[in-house]
Order: sequence, then structure tokens, then C-alpha cells
Amino acid sequence: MDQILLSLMIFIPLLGMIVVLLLPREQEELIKRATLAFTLIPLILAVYLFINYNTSTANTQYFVSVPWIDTFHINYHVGIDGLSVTLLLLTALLGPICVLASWRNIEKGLKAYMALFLLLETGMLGFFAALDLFLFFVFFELTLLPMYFLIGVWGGPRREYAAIKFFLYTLFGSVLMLVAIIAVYLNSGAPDARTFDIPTLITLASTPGHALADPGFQMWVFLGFFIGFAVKVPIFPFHTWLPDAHVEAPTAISVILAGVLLKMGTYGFVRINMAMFPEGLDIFTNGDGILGHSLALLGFINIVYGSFCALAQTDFKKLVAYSSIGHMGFVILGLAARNPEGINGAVLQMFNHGVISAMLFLLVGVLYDRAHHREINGFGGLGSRMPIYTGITTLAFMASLGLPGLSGFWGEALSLLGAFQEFEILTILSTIGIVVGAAYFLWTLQRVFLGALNPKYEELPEINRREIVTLVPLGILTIVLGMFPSIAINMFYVSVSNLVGIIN
Amino acid sequence: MEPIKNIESLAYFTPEILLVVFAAAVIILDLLVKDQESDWVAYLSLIGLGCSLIAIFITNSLVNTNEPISLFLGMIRLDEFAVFFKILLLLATAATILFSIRSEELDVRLKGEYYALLLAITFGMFLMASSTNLLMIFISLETVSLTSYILAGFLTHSPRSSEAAFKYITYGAVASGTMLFGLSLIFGMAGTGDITQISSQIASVLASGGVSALGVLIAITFILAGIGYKIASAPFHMWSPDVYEGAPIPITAFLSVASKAAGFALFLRFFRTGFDTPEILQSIDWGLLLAIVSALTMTVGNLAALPQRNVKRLLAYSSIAHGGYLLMGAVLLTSEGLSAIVFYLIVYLFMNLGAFYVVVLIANESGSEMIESYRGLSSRAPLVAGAMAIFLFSLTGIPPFAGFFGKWLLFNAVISKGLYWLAFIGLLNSVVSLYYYARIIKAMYLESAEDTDTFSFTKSTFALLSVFVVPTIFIGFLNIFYSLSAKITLQ
Amino acid sequence: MVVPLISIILLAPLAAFAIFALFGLAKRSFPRQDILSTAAMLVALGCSLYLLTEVVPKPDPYTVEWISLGSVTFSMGFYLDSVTVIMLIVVTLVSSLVHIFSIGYMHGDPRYPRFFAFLSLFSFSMLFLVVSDNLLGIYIGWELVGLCSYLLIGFWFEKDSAANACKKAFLTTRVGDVGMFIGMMMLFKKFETLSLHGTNGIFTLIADPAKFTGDTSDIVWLSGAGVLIFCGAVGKSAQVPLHTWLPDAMEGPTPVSALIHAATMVAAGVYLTARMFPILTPSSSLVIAYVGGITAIVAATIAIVRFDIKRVLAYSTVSQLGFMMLALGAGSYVAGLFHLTTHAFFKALLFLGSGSVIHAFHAMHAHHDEEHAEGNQHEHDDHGLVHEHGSEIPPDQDMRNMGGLRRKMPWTFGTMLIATLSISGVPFIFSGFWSKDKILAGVLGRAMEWNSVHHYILFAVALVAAGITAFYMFRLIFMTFFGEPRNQEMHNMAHESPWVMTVPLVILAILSFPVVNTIWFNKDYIKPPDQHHVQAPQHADISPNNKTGKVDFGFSIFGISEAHAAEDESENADDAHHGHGPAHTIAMVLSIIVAGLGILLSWLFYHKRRFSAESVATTFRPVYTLFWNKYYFDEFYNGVLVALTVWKSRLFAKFDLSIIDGIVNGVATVTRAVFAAFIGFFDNRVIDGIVNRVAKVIWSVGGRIRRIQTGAIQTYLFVVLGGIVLIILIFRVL
Amino acid sequence: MEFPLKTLIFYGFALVTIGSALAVVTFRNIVHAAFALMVTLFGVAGLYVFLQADFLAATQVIVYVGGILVLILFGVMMTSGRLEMRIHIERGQLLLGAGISIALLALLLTVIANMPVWKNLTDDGIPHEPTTEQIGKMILQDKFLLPFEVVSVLLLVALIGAALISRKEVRD
Amino acid sequence: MSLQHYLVISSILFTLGIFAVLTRKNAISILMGIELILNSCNLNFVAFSRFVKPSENIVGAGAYVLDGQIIAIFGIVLAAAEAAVFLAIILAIYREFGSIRPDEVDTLKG
Repeated sequence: MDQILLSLMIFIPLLGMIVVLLLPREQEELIKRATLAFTLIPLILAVYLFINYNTSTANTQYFVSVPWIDTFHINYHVGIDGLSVTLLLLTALLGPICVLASWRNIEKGLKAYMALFLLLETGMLGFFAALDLFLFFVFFELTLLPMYFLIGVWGGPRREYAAIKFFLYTLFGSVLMLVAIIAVYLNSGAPDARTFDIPTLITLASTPGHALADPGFQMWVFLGFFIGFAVKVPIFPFHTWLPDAHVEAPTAISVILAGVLLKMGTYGFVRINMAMFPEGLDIFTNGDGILGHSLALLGFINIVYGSFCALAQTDFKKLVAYSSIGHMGFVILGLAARNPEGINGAVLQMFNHGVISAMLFLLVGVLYDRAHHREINGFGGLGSRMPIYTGITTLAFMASLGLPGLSGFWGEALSLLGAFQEFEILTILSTIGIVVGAAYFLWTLQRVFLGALNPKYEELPEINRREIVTLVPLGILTIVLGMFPSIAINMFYVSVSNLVGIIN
Repeated sequence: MEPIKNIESLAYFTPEILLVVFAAAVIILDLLVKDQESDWVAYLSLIGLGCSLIAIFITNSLVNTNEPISLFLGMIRLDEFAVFFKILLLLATAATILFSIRSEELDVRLKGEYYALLLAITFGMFLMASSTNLLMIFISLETVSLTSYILAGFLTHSPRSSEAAFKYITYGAVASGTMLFGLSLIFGMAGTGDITQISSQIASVLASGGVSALGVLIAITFILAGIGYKIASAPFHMWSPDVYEGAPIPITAFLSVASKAAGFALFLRFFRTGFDTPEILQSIDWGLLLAIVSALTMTVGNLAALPQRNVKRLLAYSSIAHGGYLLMGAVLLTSEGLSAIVFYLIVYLFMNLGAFYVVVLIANESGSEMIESYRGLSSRAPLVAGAMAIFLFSLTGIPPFAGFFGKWLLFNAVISKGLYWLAFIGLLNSVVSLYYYARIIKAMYLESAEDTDTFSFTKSTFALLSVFVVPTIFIGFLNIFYSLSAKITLQ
Repeated sequence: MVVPLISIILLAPLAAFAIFALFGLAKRSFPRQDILSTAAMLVALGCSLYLLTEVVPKPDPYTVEWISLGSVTFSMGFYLDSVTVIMLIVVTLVSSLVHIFSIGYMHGDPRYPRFFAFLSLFSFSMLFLVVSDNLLGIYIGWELVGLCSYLLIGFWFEKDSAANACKKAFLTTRVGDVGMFIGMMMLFKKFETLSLHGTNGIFTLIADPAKFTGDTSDIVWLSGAGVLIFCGAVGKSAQVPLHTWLPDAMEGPTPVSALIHAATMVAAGVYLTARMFPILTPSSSLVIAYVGGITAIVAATIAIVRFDIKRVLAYSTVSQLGFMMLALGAGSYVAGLFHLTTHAFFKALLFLGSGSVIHAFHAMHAHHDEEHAEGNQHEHDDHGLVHEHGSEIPPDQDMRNMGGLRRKMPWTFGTMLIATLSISGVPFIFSGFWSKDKILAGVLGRAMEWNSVHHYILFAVALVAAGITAFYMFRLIFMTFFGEPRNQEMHNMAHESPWVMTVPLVILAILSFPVVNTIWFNKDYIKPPDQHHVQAPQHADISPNNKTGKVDFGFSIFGISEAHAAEDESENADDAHHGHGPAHTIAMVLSIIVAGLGILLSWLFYHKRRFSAESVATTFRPVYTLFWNKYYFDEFYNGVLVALTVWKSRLFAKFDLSIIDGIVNGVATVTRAVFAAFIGFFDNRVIDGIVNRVAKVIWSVGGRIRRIQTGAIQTYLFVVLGGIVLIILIFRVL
Repeated sequence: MEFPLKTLIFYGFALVTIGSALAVVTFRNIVHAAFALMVTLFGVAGLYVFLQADFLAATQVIVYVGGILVLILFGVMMTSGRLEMRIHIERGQLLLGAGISIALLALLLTVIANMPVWKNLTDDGIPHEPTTEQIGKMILQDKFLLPFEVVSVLLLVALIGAALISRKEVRD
Repeated sequence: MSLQHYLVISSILFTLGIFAVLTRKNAISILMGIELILNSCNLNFVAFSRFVKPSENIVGAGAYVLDGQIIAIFGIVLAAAEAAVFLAIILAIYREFGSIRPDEVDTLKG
């Protein structure tokens, strides 16, 4: 029974998609309820897995490995370790929240929207659970199509541009990744002994003398994977799709985009680049000169660049989008450090950023639904009109700017602590991001909520119950994880230690 | 194994014979029956294809799969490779016939001839897939070509169709003439027309210095012109966009799938059997030649497709590009490459025919092949739009659709030989290709039509559509197709 | 018993806030949030007082493992020594009194419950900061008090000035906090822990040669870390150069100013510095001392010329905090903390008193209505700049509108006078005298002992500042409570405040007498931590302790004069807070003299009107202007940034550059001008540009291929045959 | 030394063939070109005779000259309505075509000149027998049976196709 | 009269055919060029079958001598069939376009 749980979780949304497609399109309420149900089941399963996950070991649990495309030694191999179970929970949590967030504001093609959303959820869940490189890639790409349509059909005025930009960038990255995957596969052994199995490959890649362990080979393959993931994260200079995609995407999709899709990049980086290619990683993170600092440098650039870009925005959503770039920079920086603090911090930051950015995008959506614009300077004084909304926004902002006591702090702090061990100057420079982060959030807070109420919005309705329901779980998570980060860290620190062992 | 003599061979030749018999029957019966409106000739042709298919299975069961047999004193060969292509071609023809029944552009009065020609061309393609003699190769190629010319020009009241036929035959005649010249050179160098013996002959004369590498190179290049024109590889591809655009849509679909597949069958057998020896490879790196041709083909196809506004023409360029992808598998003629091609052809059959079927449907409804007529299709005919999107994404090579798995196998084959540059070009090309495929998707999903009437299609339309959609989704997930394609080899 | 008590102390205010938040989500509010919060504070106060009896002089921390990363763990816990307990009592006491005062002061405010909830949250954060045994915990509390400060300064956020001020406060302190965080990272890198106390704490490890060898690079590292952590204190405690936020923070309600911006949060910097005492090296100490000294004199001089009653007090606070820092930097641990407590009481009293005056002048609701209306007129500028309000003094806070209030508000007057006497250093019966004297004595003692010219200078500066303090404080008293009413209309409206407001004043006034502060003289109870784990100097010859009598100018932050840490420093540390015998006497005499001078001058200027302040101002116009413009700090920050934007001046030509005010807006403006342009350029032109260019090339190649496809069959044949020829030739050549 | 009559005749045929072929590609009048083609085809037939391919020579004359050439002439008439038709020539195209053709010829001649297996071969030792019977046997009994049958299908297809395409369409 | 003689002749014929195909702006002339090409091929086959002796290691080389000739016969037949279809298509083109100039039949392009 336990064996099937994970697969059940992955494929229930897919089943849901079929069910939704079979429902008559006029039954909108039914479709919405069905979608909600089909996203709640994975959530329940994810919570079950999260609770029953054995934190004391780095071994994969709940794994299933059945031959799939036997001719090419591809298995349907899924399983969880501390990293994936955390992100699975995040994904499963955001699922129903996004369905709720889409409850009222999808005006056309609700059925298709929900169906695509469910497909997207399957892709994301599968990605985090996949332990076969091929399967991993398939799930990685599976998120592409629904995302394209969700942005392209239900997005804002420039949705076509944003959608195709997103698609092209990601596809560009992933084709390079595909080359790397094939190269890894072909070098994994004799024609009969080749494998796509990630744990096996990790072992092989650290076996001295094996073709996969060759530093030169690892470097190129590392780069292939890296670019694939970098587009997704996104790491400067592959980031320009992100603001466009976010600005045009409907609220729930922005939430998924920032909350989960970006994590796919960093998760993949940890899972593949770091664990499988320690020699390659060595070249880019461990050494003198620009090459040895390159990854940390990218993290730094992301932080500073994203933060300053965010500061320069006047579109609320774009601001949040750029802030995502900045915050993902901390993840990169932490990962570049390669020590327990850095990696744990990075993983924690992945989860927390997922929660917090989801909140931020939901909040932007709430405002947009009411005012039908997102121009920061067009608001003012909403604090007196919408106190609860203001309160939750303040919470989210504070969490995002890394206020201790809220979850955003821990990831940033640990990442920085870890990074400082390796890259002192870069880390110190990266702290600029913390100040600028505070600056743009506070400035936004001031322009939107403080000051005198803009007379245009005297009748703006307060946040409603459904919206509060979408925000409260996330808010509770930020507070609880802000106080007790070990709840999350305990899930994965053993896995991370294992990873650190592999790297060094 | 000794080649089987003529009379004894006939038993193994029943599938082909059945095709000819049915072709004749269709013509004769068409003359006798006057009911022009009914589609019974089409169904009769389908029955013929079915009979042929059964015959294929029966004859195949007579053969020990490990030991292919030569028929007609070495003229053709019956092996799994041939059987695979025959089945593939039968399926493509069957689909074409079904399209033709539904297509409104075809002339109702010439049905008998039309279907007979389809059966005849299938017959020719069968031979292309199994020929092992230079003469047979040429004759089968000519049979297919000649029939293709006629089919492309079948719409005699349409200038486009006539122009297509004219260009096709001019181009084809020159290409096949060139090829024949190349064949004659090979014949002169090897002293035999049997391609199973050519490789050893050429290798020995090359080794003894009796033949200059330039001679072999010229011969190969000339032959490549003939085969390359069939599979529309650059720089021999230029006929195809014009012909595809001008020909009736079912024929375009047929040419882009069946003709290409048959061309590949011929190509693979010819080069794999005739030139795949180390000695030849040493003096002429035709692997590199093919790699360059492959890269060029997919690049040209994809780039030229970018600005197209006619979906049929766009798909024509896209099929050129796919020819380039397929050629990647042929570059080094490894067994991996071969099975990748085989797998990709299966996938390509479904997704490309599916896409063309949608083009047929839209052309029927709107009378246009332009991308503008696809606007708002997602609301006018959601299922058709969904199917088209699946075909296009599959053509792009995006998981979870079968096209991705096919491409993956091809890249796998290329990278396994260290041709990373080719793989990169191929992958960048898939990224580029996304752009024009997405244009259609954009039109269908992101734009809205001025005319918002919904299209009404019959149930059988959807049934046929699902015949293409379902494999396009599922082939990649089923191991059987991989093991099947891995089994197809060429000795 | 300790852990449950501390838990109660922490959880009681937190619970008060949580209840508010939960009710808030349900769109209502707890019926009596004020009572709830006040009660929670009183409970905490009770527990704190009880803790007095519990504490042993040198306890171990109570810790739990908070985060485990396998090889590295972070723990959280409480560290309780005498200083902690005293801080707990100070915080809970002042907080309780401010709570009570606010019941009266904030009465009628539309967001009355929220105010108390925020106060509770603040109290929790501050207490958490105080009891934390490790830097991580301190940092958490540190940032949380910053948040509360932000929320409370911006409590009346409809006012643009308040909205600006709260943002400025948060950001300015965050600049310091980042320094602190970097310092923490440096310590972590060296010691692999952030715990301070206990066997694995930094203070223990620093003595472990295996962890800390004490060679020059280690000392430099430690000095750097010390200075950086002090940066946090500079921000929070409003030391120069990050002091500019505190005066602006007076936009918050006056009880907030009393609690946060006078008594507790700003003192947290001092507390932090004291906590980090063991890792301070001589050079980092000297930096601290200088910053403190400069702050003391700069803020004092600015305070002379203010007319806004709250701003006078704000600058006074800054100045007094400078004193404390000076003390700590000069090694006078006890003196610094002593002044912290005494200052907490009398400054809270002064603020509450001024609040009482303001309250008297202006009923709260009226105040709001007007501000509200005013706020509406201030449209946000396009580019996000907002006029700064600092220069426009609200009438109810302008001392030029006051005068003669002593009869109208006797309680307020009396208590405020006591506080003023205390802060001015009127000898013997007021607590402020003792603590300030201790500081002066400590500095002078260090100067004499080390024969250090730095400390002599600092002593002189402190002395002058002390005199100025007495001057401006009495200026405030004279202008407010003595003389004739300057604004009769407002004067008529004035009235004594209700008892909920006066009772806290009285209690605080009692606390301003030394009786209750005697604990600071109990050497057994309060022991300064050791500060001499720094290894013996490599270059003993330049040490000030080489008894050559040479004055040491060898100061450098990271330089060799780490060698200060001499072998016999232990006795200094011990002696310093007592003051050397002669030093103590000299300091005491001098401080009495300057205080007297200050009061006298003030009496002459502002009560007797023997001299005209205006004429003096005219005579010393440059100096006056300097003071009036607050040493141009804000202008400097803005100016530098403005200079950066000169090249963009055309873009901004339509905006008056002079209105670019407030460092945050300045930074933001520059960012938008420079970075936005650059980034916009970069994202759109360079990255997207490259991508687009590539796409364009691809597209044009596509178009070119199209053009080859002419439609004429012979072109195609040319390509075929040309292709054949080319292929053959290429392969022939290859 | 024997009078090289045979050689002379051979060269004569060769010259006639090549010369007329040159005429085919250069004559501006399509009908003239067609007649030049006839000469070429005869020339090739003559060469076949030299190669002892008597049956083939006969077939060449019958099928080509009698069939294809007549067809071509019909084509000319049906597309121009009269028996003369100027062929348009474009200078650039001509040069480029000549370039490519010459390049090809050069390549082919290089191959022919440098192909040892083709050198010094004579047909001296090979008996001069009539080929018709053998050809008949090979086509009908030996391995060329299949091609023969396939070609019959091809001819049928060509027949149907030519009829289909060329017939006047009745538009409706 | 060695093999080379024939090969040179056929090469020239081939090249001339190519030249015609490339440059003649008349569909029927192009057909003529194609016929030249096919003739050259046939000539090649016949010449090879006359001169090149079958290698002894070729299996079933019995009646080798005539293989080339027979191929040529098939070549002629194919040429005839092709010519017929070609002309039919030319007629269709003439009907639709009123011209058989290949560069005037260019509606499909791009």
C-alpha cells in the first residue's frame, strides 16, 4: 500500500484531468469542486508522506521501481527523500490554494483551465518524485505545455508574447539538458548496462575511474544540466522570461510559477548537478579565480540584480517577480557554498520562498481583482480601507524581506552563513540584497497602504473569506516555520548531509 | 542463403500481388459501376490493403526471422526491415484513402483511377523497401515517382496541382537521371548490380587501388541526389514545399509520410548494405557527408518554415526538417540509429498524418489552408484544436508526446557516436521549430476568429482523429514499440 | 523555576498579540485589548521581579537545540545573569507604565486595540532579545523590535510624514543590521557557533587556543566582527552616522517614543554592545568609544536649537545613547549599563510628560482629524517622493506655542522637572548624576591609565556634551512650563491629564532617584565580563602599558595596536568601572561644574532672558545654521545621491531637486534613475536584445531561404546540381 | 597497320552524337532541337552497335526515335500550335548552367581518367554473339523477370496517368 | 575504342543534358535534356557490361555480360513512360498557364 501512495499522489491529478474533461462544460461549479477534490487528495497524501517520512535516513523511501521502457533501461522509478518530500508538500499545498484562487476570476474556458491545471500538478509532483533521469526529464517538460496554455490563454494583454517567451526559453534550456542526459546515459556503462537510474548514476559518477567520474566529462554535462535548470530558476542572464510571464499570467498561475516551477530548477540542480557531478561542481564552486567563484557570482548577481530591478518597478506584480529572482539568488549562493549550512539554507529557502512568493502573488491578485490595475503609485492609503488585507500583506512582505521570526529569514540567513564560509566578499556584497529587499517592500507598503486613502478606492471591498482561506495556511506556515524552522529542516538535513558527503 | 527462384518466390510476393490485383479490380469495377457518389471504390481499396496486410503477416510467418530470404534470384529481399516498412506504408496508404474519402477537393469522377494509383504506388513502395538490386531499386523508385507525379497533378482543374506535378516531374526526372548515372558508375566499379555484393566488391577494388575514392564519392553523391530527392533532404528538397502545397492534401500527407518512409527504407538498405564497410568509410567519410546533409536539412526546413502562413506549406517545410532529424539516425548507420529511425517513423506516421488530417478538415470547412482560418479553433472545434495541438507539440518533440521519445532516440543514436555538434544543431532546431508550430497553436488558442460558428464534424471524423491522437500520446510510453524497433535490423 | 518564568514573561505579551491577530482575521477585535495587553505586561513585570531573587551570579544558559544540520547545530535559549534580570525589569516596568499611560493617551483612536497589540508584540520582541543567549536569538529579537518600531512609528500612517518616518527608521536600522549580520557570519566562520555563553559558546571558545589562536589575523578578524556587530547597535541606537531616523521617528504616538525610542529599543544597541563585551578588542572598543562620543556631542548641539518638544527629547536620547556607547567603548561596562537603566526611566518620563503636554494641547481625536485632512492634500508624487514633514512642527509640539504650563499641569511639570534634573546631572540626589558621573570617570580613568590621547579627547567631548545637555533640557523646561503663555488660545485649552497618565509619570519620577538604582553599586551582584582573551601583544614596545609614558597615537582599526590588550588589562577592566580614585574625583567635580554652567546659562537665556538666544544665533550664524540643519546629515546623504543623478538631471528637471529629501527616497530615486535605466536597458536591450537579435537573424535566414525558393523549377535544379558539385568538391578538399 | 576504319566510324558516330547533342541544347528553335535529338539518339544507337548490343540498338531506334521523339514533336505542336518556337535564353542562367555542367564534366573526366579498373580494357576477347535470345531468356526466365513485371505495372500506371492528366477537363 | 571512349562520350552527353535542363526555358527542351541524361546512363551500362569482366568472387555471375544491356532496355522503357507522363503534364500546364516556360510556372513559392 505504501508503495503505491506516491504514484497515487502523482497521478490522481491526471485522473482528475480526465474526469474534468468528461464533465459537461456548463457545470462550472461541479468542475471547480472536482478540481478542488482532485488537488486535495494529493495534499492529504503529501501530508501523510511528510508525517510518515523517516527523517533519520537519507535513503529514498516509498520508492517504486518498475521497468518501463526496458529496451533503454528506463524504469518508472519514483521515491522520496528529505528534499523531495518537502517540495512535494509545497506543491500539493499550493494546488488547492490555486484552485481556490481561480474560483471566481476565470472567465472563459474554465473546464480547460482546470484540466490543464491538473495536468500541471501531475507534472510538478512527478518531477519532484522522479528518480529516473528520463522520467525526471519527461516530468520536467510536462509542466511546459500546460504552463504555456495557462499563460497564453488566460493571461493578460501581452500573454502571447509572454507565453511563447517562457516556452522558448525553457525549451532552449531543456534541450541542452537532454543532450546532457543522453550523454550521461551513454557513458553510464556498456550498452547492456546503461542506466537512467539517478541513485545508480550518482554512485557511478563517484566511482573512481568510471567514465562518468571524469572531470572533463562532468564539466560539460554539468553545464548542460545547469543551463537547463538555470533557465527555470531563473539565473541571470536567463531570467528575462520571468517578469513577462509573471505579469501576464493569471494569479494562480503566477503562484505556481513562483512557488513551484522556479523550485524545479534549483531542485534539479541539487538532485542532478550537485549529487551526480561533484567534479563538475568542483570546477565552478571550489577554486580560485573567476571559474571557481562562478556559481556564487551568479547567485550574487541574481540577488543584487533582482533586488535593484524590483526596486525600480512600479508594477506590483513585476516587483514581486523580480523579488523572486533576487530570492532565488540566495538559493544559488547557498548551494554554491556546498556546506551543510549553505545547502540546508538553500533548500529551506526554496520551500519558504515557495510559500512566501505564493502569498505575495495571491495578494497582488486580490488587489488586482478589485482595482483592475497593479500600478503601485496608483494606490495609496489602503491600510485604512482594507486593514486585514494590509495586515496579511505586511506579514508576507516582512517574511519576504527576511524578517527573523518569519520563515523567509532562515533560508536567507543559513544560505548566507554557509556562503560566507567560502566566499566572504561575495557574501558581504550579497547582503546589499537584504537592504534593498527591505527598501522595495517597505516603499511599496508605503505607496500602496500608507498615507492618505486614494479617494478612488474609498469603496474598495475588503478581502473576502475565500481569499483569506487561500492565504491563511501559507501565513501560518510562514509564522510556524519562522519560529520552528527545524520542522522543515529536520525533514531534509540528513539527505543534505549525505549530499555534502558525496560532494566532498 | 541461396536466393529463391522466380516461381517459388511468388508465394512470398502475395502482398504485392494482392495490391496489383486490387488496383486492377478497382479500375475495372469503377468502369462497370456508374454510381459516382458512393465511396465503395475507396472501401474496396481498403479491403485490398487489408488483404495485403494479412498476406504480409502470413508470408512473414513463413520466414525465419533470423535469416532473411532473397526472392526472385536476389532482386528483392524479405526481412523484418522490409516487413516493417510495408506495414508502415500500408497504414499510411490506408490513412490517405480515409482522408481522400473525406477530402472535398478531390474529383469525384476519377475515384477509380485515383485509388488504383494509390494502390500502385504502395506496390512500388513495397519494392523500394525490399529491393536489393540496382535495377530493382531504380525501377521501384521510378514506379513510385511516376505515380507520385500523377497523383500530385491529379487535380486537373487546379493550376496549383498542375504546377506541382510539373515541378515534381522535372525535378524528379533530373534527380533520378542523375541517380541512374551514379548507379551506372557503381555498376561499372563493382561489376555487379546486387547491392549485397557491392560493398565487398567496392571495398576490395578500393583497397587494391583499382578505384579512386573520387569515383566512389561521385557515384554516392549522384545516388544521394536521387534518394535525397525522395526523402527531401537538402539540397535536394526544394521541390517539396511547392509540390506539397500544390498537391491535394491527402496526397501531400501521403508524400510527406509514405514517400519519405519508403525513401528512407531504400536509403538505409542501400547505404547500410552497400557501403557500410570500414574500407569505404576510410576513403570516403560519407558519414560526415550525411551528418552535414542532415544538419542542413533540418536547419533549412525549420528556418524556411518560420515565415510561412500557409499551414500546408508550413507542414511541408516541417516534414523537410523531420527528414533532417531522421537522417541523424542514418548518419553512422548503427543499429541504434536504425532502430531510432524506425521508431521515429512510426511516431512520425501518426503525428504528421494527424496534422494533415486536421488540415483536410479545416480546408473542408473553411476552404482555406491559411493560418488565419485556424483562428479561434479552440472554441469552434475544441477537440480538433486539441488534437492539432497534440500533433504539433509532438512534432516539436515535447514530452509526453511520442515525438519527443522519437527525437530522444535519434539524439541518443547521434550522441552515442560522439556527434555532439549534430545533436546540438538538432536540438536548437527543435527549439526553432517550436516557434512556428506554436504559431498555429497561438492562432487556435490565443486568437479569436471573426467568424465564431462552431464547426460540426461527424463522429467518424473524431474516430479517425483519435486513431492518430491516441498513438501520438501513447507510443512513447509503451516499451513494445522500442523493443520492436530495436529488433529491426539490416544484415 | 527560571525557564517557566521566562516563558511566561515572553509568552504573555505574545499571547496578547496573537489574540489580536486571530480576532483580526475574523474581521473583529478582542473587546478589551488594552486591558489584555496591560495585564500581560504586568504579569511579565511580576515574573521579572520574582526573577531577581532567582539569579545566581554566573549561570549557564538554558538552551535547546533549535536547528540541527547534522554537523552544525543552532540552539536557542535563555541566558540569565544580573544584567539580564535588570534589563527585564526595566523593559517590563517601562512597558507596563507606557501601557497604562496609553490607555489615557490613545483613548478614542480608531485603531486603539491595534496599538496595544503592537505594544505587546514589541514587548515580547524586546524581552526575547534581552534573554537570548545567542546571537541568532538576539538578531531575531533585534529585527522584531525593528518591525514593531516600524509599525508603531507608522501607526498614524495616513500622515505622509509618519509613513516616511517608519520606512526610514526600518531601512536605516537595517543597514546597520546587515553589518551586524556580517559580523555574525564572521564569528560563525571562526567559531562555528552563534551561541555566546556556555561551554560551546563563543565567549568560552575565544579562550580556547585550538579555536582562536590569538595571532594578528585572528585579532583583526575579531576586531572586524566586533565593529560590524556594533554596526547593528549604531543603527538601532541611532549613533552617528545612522542617527537620522530617530528624530523622524517622533512621528509615532508619544508613548511609543517613550517606550521604544527612549527607554528600550534604542537601548538595545547598548545592551548588545555590552553583551558582546568579551569579544571587543581594544581597537573595536575605540571605534565604539569614538562613535559614542561623537554622537553625544553632535546630537546635543543639535538639540539646543530645536523647537519641537519631542525632537529635543529625541536628540537628547541620541546624545545619551552616545554616552552609553562611549562608556562601553572605554571599557566601563557597568557605567554604560547603569546609565542605560537610569536613562530609561527618566527619558521615558520626559517623553510621557511631553506626551501629557501634547495631549493637553490637543485632544487626540481632533489631532487625527486634522492630520487626516492634511494627509489627503499630499498627493504622492509621480516618482514616489514625499515631502518631508520634519521641518514643519505640529503646533501642539512646538515649544514656541507653550509657556507657563506649570500651573495648569502641576503633576506633569513636577515629574518632568525631576527627570530634567536627573538627566542634567544635578548632583547626588538624582540617579542621572551617578550614572553619568560613572561614565565620565570611566573614560577619564581609561585615559589616565592608558595615557591615551583618544580617551582624553573623548572625556573632554563627553564633558562638553554633559554641559550642553543640562542647557537644552532646562531650555525645554523653561520654555514649556515657565514664563507667560505664548499662545493664549491653546493655553486656555490645556488641562492636566487624567490619572491613568499621571500615575505612570509619578512612578517613573520615583524611579529617577538613585535609591532604586543602588543595585548597580553592588559589586557582588554585577560583575563585568572578562574582556581579555585577546592574546598578549606581539609588539609590546608600542603598547600603552609599556610604562614609558608615551602617549599612544597608534590607533588603527585593524592595526597592530590590538596589542593594547595587555597582560595586566584585567585590573583595568576591574578598576575602570569603579573609576580610579583621582579620576573619579576629577570627573565628578568637572561634571558638577558643567551641569551647573549649563543650567545657569539656560536660566539666563530662557528664563531671565538676560541674553537673547536670537542674537547669539545671529552672532554665531554659521554654527547656528550647522546645528539647525542637523549637521546636514540628511542633506549630505541626499546630496551625494543627488550628485550621482546630475547626469540624469534633464529627466528630473521638472522636479525640484531640493524636495528630494529623506535618504530612503533618495536612494530609491537614484535607483530608479540609475539602476532602472541601466537595468531596463540591460534587460530589454542587452539580454532580450541578444535573444531578439538571434531570433531576428534566424528569421532573416528563414526569409533568405524562402527567397531561394523562387518557384522557378530551374532554380531548384541549379541548387541540386550545384549542391552535388559542392558536396563533391568539399569532400575532395577535405 | 590496318586501316582503322572501325575506329574512324566510331569517332564519326561519337562526333555526330556529341555534336547533335550540343545542337539539342543550343538550338533556339525547339523543332530543330528535336530533330537534333533524333540524330543524337541514332548516334547512341550506333554506339550500341559498336558495343555488340544489337537488340538494344534496335530498341533504341524503335522506342526512342519512333516513340519518344514523336511524342515530343506532338508535344511541341500541341503547346505552340505551330512547328517553330523560340526558346528564351537568359545570359546569367546560361553561364551558371555552363559552369555547373563544365564542373561536372571535369569531375567525371577526372574519374574516368583515374580509374585503374577501367583502364586498358578491351572487348577483344569477348565473342560477338547475337544477344536477342539471351536477353529474352534472361528477362523471362532468369532474374529479370521481376523487373519486367514491375515495369509492366509502371507502364500501366503511366498510361492511366498520362491519360488522366492530359485529357481536357470538363469544368463544372 | 576502349571503355574510356564510351565513358567520355556518355559523360559529355550527361553534362549536355544537365546543361539543357538548367538553361533551356522551355519545358519540352528540358524533357530533351532529360532524355540525353538517360541516354548517357544507358550508354554507360552497356559499355560497362561490354568491358568490365565479372569478378570471380561475385555470386551468380553467370550471364553477367548482358546485365548492363538489360538494364539499358529497362532504362529505355522507363524513359518512354516518363516522357509520356511528362508530356501529359506539360499539356496540363499549357492549359492552365498558357505557357510552358518553366519560369512562368511559379505561383508556388516562398
